[in-house]
Amino acid sequence: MSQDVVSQILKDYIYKTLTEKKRIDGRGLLEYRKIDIQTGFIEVAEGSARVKLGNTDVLAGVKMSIGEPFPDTPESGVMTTNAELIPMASPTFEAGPPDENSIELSRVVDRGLREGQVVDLSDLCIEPGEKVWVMFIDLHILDYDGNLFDASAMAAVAALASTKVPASQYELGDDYPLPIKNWPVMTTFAKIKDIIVLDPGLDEERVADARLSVYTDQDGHIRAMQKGLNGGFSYDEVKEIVRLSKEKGKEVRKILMDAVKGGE
Amino acid sequence: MSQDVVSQILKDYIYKTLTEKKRIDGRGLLEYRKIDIQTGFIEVAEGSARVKLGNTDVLAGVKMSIGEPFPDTPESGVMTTNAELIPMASPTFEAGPPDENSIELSRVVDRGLREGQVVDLSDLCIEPGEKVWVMFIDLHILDYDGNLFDASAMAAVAALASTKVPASQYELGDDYPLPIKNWPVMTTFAKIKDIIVLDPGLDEERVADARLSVYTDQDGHIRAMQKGLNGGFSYDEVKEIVRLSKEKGKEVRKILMDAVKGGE
Amino acid sequence: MSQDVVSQILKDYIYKTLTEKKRIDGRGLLEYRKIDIQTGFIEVAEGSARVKLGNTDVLAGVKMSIGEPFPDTPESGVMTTNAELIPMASPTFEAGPPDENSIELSRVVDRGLREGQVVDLSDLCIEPGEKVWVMFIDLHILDYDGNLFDASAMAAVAALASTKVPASQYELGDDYPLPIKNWPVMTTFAKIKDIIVLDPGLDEERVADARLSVYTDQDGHIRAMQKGLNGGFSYDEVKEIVRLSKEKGKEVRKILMDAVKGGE
Amino acid sequence: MGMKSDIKLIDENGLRIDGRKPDELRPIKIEAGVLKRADGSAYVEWGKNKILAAVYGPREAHPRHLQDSTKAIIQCRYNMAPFSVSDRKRPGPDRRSVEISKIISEAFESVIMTELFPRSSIDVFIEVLQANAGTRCAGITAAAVALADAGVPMKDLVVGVAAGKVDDTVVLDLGKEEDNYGQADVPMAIVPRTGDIVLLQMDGDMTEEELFKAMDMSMEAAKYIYELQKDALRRRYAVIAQEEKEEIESIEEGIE
Amino acid sequence: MGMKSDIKLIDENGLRIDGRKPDELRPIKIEAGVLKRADGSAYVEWGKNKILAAVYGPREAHPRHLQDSTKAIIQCRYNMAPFSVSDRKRPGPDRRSVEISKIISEAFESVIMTELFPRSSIDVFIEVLQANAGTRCAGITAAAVALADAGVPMKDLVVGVAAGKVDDTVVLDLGKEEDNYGQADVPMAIVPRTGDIVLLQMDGDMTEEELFKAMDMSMEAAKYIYELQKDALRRRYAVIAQEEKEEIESIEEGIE
Amino acid sequence: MGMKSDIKLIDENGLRIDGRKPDELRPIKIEAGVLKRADGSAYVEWGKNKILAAVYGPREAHPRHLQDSTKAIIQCRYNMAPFSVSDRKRPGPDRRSVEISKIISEAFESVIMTELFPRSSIDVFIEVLQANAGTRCAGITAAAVALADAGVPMKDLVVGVAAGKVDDTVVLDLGKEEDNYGQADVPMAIVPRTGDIVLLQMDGDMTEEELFKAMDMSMEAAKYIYELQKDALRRRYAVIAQEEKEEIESIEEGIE
Repeated sequence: MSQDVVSQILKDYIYKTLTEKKRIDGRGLLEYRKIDIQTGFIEVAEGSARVKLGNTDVLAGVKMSIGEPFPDTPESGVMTTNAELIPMASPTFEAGPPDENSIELSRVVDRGLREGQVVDLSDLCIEPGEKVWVMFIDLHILDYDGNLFDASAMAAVAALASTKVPASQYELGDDYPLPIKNWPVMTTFAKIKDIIVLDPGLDEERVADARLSVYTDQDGHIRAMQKGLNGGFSYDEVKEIVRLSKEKGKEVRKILMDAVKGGE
Repeated sequence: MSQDVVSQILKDYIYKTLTEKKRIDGRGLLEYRKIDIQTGFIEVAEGSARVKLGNTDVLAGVKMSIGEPFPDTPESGVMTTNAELIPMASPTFEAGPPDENSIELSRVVDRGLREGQVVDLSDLCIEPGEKVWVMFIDLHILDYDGNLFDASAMAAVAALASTKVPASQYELGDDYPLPIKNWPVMTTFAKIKDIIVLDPGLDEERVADARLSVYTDQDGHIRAMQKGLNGGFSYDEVKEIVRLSKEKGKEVRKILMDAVKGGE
Repeated sequence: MSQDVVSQILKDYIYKTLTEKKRIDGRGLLEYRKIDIQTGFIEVAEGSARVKLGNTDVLAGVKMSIGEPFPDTPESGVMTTNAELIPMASPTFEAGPPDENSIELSRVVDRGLREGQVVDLSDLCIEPGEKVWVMFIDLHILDYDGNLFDASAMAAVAALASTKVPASQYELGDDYPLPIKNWPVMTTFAKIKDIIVLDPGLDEERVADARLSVYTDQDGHIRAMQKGLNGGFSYDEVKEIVRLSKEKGKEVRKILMDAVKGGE
Repeated sequence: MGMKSDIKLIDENGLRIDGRKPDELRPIKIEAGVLKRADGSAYVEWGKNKILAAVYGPREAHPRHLQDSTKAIIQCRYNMAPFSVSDRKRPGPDRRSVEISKIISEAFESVIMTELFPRSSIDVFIEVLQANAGTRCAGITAAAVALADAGVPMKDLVVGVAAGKVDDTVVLDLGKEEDNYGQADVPMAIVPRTGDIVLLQMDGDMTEEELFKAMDMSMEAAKYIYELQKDALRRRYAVIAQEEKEEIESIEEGIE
Repeated sequence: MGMKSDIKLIDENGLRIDGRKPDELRPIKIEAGVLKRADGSAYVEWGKNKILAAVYGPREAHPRHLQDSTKAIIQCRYNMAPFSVSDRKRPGPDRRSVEISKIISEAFESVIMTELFPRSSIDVFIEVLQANAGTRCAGITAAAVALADAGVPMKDLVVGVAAGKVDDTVVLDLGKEEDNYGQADVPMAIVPRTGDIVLLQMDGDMTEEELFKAMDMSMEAAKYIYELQKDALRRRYAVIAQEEKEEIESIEEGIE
Repeated sequence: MGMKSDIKLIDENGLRIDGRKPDELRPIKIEAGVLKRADGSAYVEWGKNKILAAVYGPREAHPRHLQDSTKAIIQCRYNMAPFSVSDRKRPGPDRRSVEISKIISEAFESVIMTELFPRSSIDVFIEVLQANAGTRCAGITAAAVALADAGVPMKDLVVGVAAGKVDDTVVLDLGKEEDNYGQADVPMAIVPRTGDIVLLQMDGDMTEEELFKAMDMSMEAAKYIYELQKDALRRRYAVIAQEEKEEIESIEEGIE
């Protein structure tokens, strides 16, 4: 049987289950899988967090060093987000330079962190125009079982929220916790035929027509969005997802904040 | 029918027409296609020109900024020529780093600009050994219908001749036109069996045995040459082409100069 | 006949010969091929040596210039070893960036030079933290007939031992010979079934089960080792090879030192 | 979004820095069939943006492992010319271009009848010759016309358009200063007949109400841009028809 | 080896900087079956090293020109996460990783029954999440368990372990300071049942006697690590058996 | 061409900086059959230039999409060793090498009987071990001998040689200072029997008369270089014949 036929059968099966308001792993349509967040996993990094979203497993590490600011933002630190879809995580990931999927993932997560103002980059300025903190957020995808976007976004924020600025290493006083200004959360929805589900698992992602990720902040504002996959949404569907993202974002934000506090 | 047979039939057809002193598009053997030169097409560039040679379409842009000179030429500005054979222009062009064809094109055009001394690079020096103008000439090939060499050379010179040095942006006084010292022109001839034609079109280029490009300056001196394709020329053919290149170069130079003045 | 069958027949033939204490090219089991060392082949380099080990042909060149030290070793010069398996040398070598074979070769040779302390890198310091000699050792493999490791190691040491530090070019006094502190030698053994041979030729390398290279210094100390190929050694085999490497290293060292003196 | 600045982006009359009203587009010109070699092409001027789009295919997808035995694949390449922006851009794809190429490819998937061309590739090239905010939307708009010009079977055209927020005001089609110093941007790609949204991104800071207002503006503007697209194609078909007519006449003359 | 330093690596009692005796390993924890997607996996903590290994295959080798018609090829990729070391490491393979990947691939060749799987590839991924000296040996140890967890037929496991020389003393399993300021390091991979040495490297300065003493220590330590590997696999099989039992029971319940 | 300088390149006697007359070549030595592994090879010393050329093939062209079903393709790779020039050159092809490789490949196309070997590749490797002006011409000259040594069927050899202009004088075979401070350089590749010009480049500033005078000089010099090439091949065949004779004798001895 061709791959294509298999995928059509899988889609029919998943959809049929959804029409009964259930999902193939037993969840409700708008229910997240189990979220497990562990901070401080990598002692040699300034901050780190490992997030398991069901079996999806993402490790985020934050490294800080001192460098020069960009000429056009002399009073801002430098923050870079990078994601590696290492071949360990899935038979479909290949070694090599970042492909379009890992570039999209890192750019969307980065956009949420930046627009959602987790960190005020001016807090990372040491001497305007001369010396600033340069911060790398590296997302290492260990196991891919669907919805890398939300797991990665959680891991990035949790890693940042557990970061200690290594001031003493550069004789700039004692180390101190990186100031966190906001807790943006990404929530991702998939559309399978005419049904919308939250936090798609791997098989759901495979058969989904379209995907929409929405980053909301702690004030319920929208900070970033990204549509994915080959299909479209109606305007009403977009509206519904935006509304749900605020509510679901609140749930995740609580889990995130508790995990970071628990990790301290 | 194999590609090869088609190409042999095409060659026979083109050659037969040539023996009647005509070309498949109706031109004379030593006649250029219609030359259309438009300067200033890209307002955000310091200089630009779009050249259509028949349906061959090349856009040249000049960007200037300030940088350091090379250590061994402390009193010279830096000029770099780059050509991109973007896949938009032909089904045979592929995305990716420059291949041997685009490298040859940019190097031959560059050689003509440099040896033909369009610009005196010492005019681009601001502070010897410290600060000079760094100039990029980018050739963007939009539509490929044969003879990229001549079209690109024209576009490069026209773009340079329409360039305003952005002095005010660096607080170095008012912007001023880039001083042009010479107007070198490249003329390209193809040999199909024993017949020499000027400005080969795409089909002619495909079946040609050899190609010779000659850069002449306004004094009729030879400044650069490049033989291409898999065949050879007799010494007498080379001599004939060199003589023709001076005459044909003069015609093109006039069109170029008129176009640049018209664009002012 | 498949490549595999051919290779099995070759292996059987080579092994049968070995059981008679002979090799297919007539050598004894622990005998090197003819070693020919010519220094000073490349006048434009600061040092150079061409080594022929039978038909294996390696050209090493040393280039020196002035640069900055690494921040963590401010009083040490910088030494880099690079090997190019150019496609000229073998039908199995391909053009392109260094593959795992050339990377392994250059790293193993480098390890021997570094750990074997041919050069005391602090001798290459000009001004601590500011200016040091930066030295490139480039190994250009011209003809591959087996045992690149030993040929390359010899070529690197001979090239260094014939190097003149180009002090005058930087107005740092007269040129002077690079001080050589030690003469480490790599000896490589291959295991074919249960028989160990020294200096494997190309066909022996092709059928060998395992390979062990040992770098010894002039005091008979072990300075670097590298096991290669898909099989293993017993502990006793390793011990035997280590013992032999000291004895054989002494022989090669004498040839090396004589060649360098002869080249002066 | 959002370098901070003292620039006032909305004046006392509610007009924008280039004089536009909040729901006003920049001037848009569309021309179809502008290149010889490509199977289809279009040129779009949108404010100071200058964009060329070209289409090749359906043609055999290569390398072969990319082929899909059930449908054509769509490969879009969004590229900026080195001279298209203030500081020269190094040639070749950067991370931004890779992301934009991916989402534009996805935007066209549900519109093109890919199932008609198994094992094929439909290649869409978008070249930004001059960039001035909104290039991805202008590029989509151009690419849709180029696809139609190439005769690629589609359920409908696709329109790209953005809205956003500057000085706490929701506005349509951000210009360069608005993009640099504004508060939010929401690029969309819309299938006009069905209203389906096939590309949607957003960055900045918006309430739900602001977001929906911005999307409303874009949905409305899409109708107008759709007409411009169709008009360009109509002019193109007229030219082709005229050329064919002349060709037939010249053949007939030859016969007589 | 061997930045010079005044750090004393062996104290007056013959103990090492972290309190270990010369022939003492750092604490080692091994867990099998830790990832969902991979065919087999293992996690090793070895001192402060944190290493994941995953195995895919045997699966069709691609690109096809890599296929061997007589046996499976083994492709190992040793990789360090960017945050695994003090100064962030740029993603992607550096020359060190390429060499380590090559020799680890070779180390497993003679143990895996590759002849059973012509045209296949067995892919071994070793990810160093946190590095603290000895990552290649910890990686080999983890990879062997992951291969067994994947059900890849092997003649035996493989154990990675190193010994070396610090302050003129031969010691087992160098820690980070010992690695930085020591005199020699000898990483090995050992097939426990036969005692075969399938990976062997050395750098530094050792006499023959010191080298053999170091190798003796590693051969001895390999026996202990081998037990840890087997223990991890036993625990893993117990979990699988339990899961299967529960699954059968739930099916039986369904039938009743 | 042409850094400015006060160096006088032609003295009062009309002699050049290295004592040569205007139409005098640097000393040239050619040796055929210098490498074991390659199918054919040659070594050329030309002044201080030291060049190796090797040929592999005709062999199956790969990757396969490069194959031409009607003839062999010729792939030339001109490469400079890192230590071949004053400042170390980074390994790998730069833009100059790519261009030279292309035009040398084209130069050999019309001479090699490619139609005899469909789907094949004839690979020509030119390694510049030491560079001192004129490497592409010396490389072509070496490559032609290597092709003949490999037994590749050719209509004729090809000779590379350059002429140019220094201190307003037309001279043959520019040396390093002449190349750096001269006014023009005209490298050519000539098929001696027919006089066909299969490679021709020029840069600098020359009148038509000067250019033709330079070309005359090169055409003349090519005849001499052609003899050196043939002589090298003659010596090579003598060696091979001797080796074969000895081999036959040793076999005959074995029979007796």
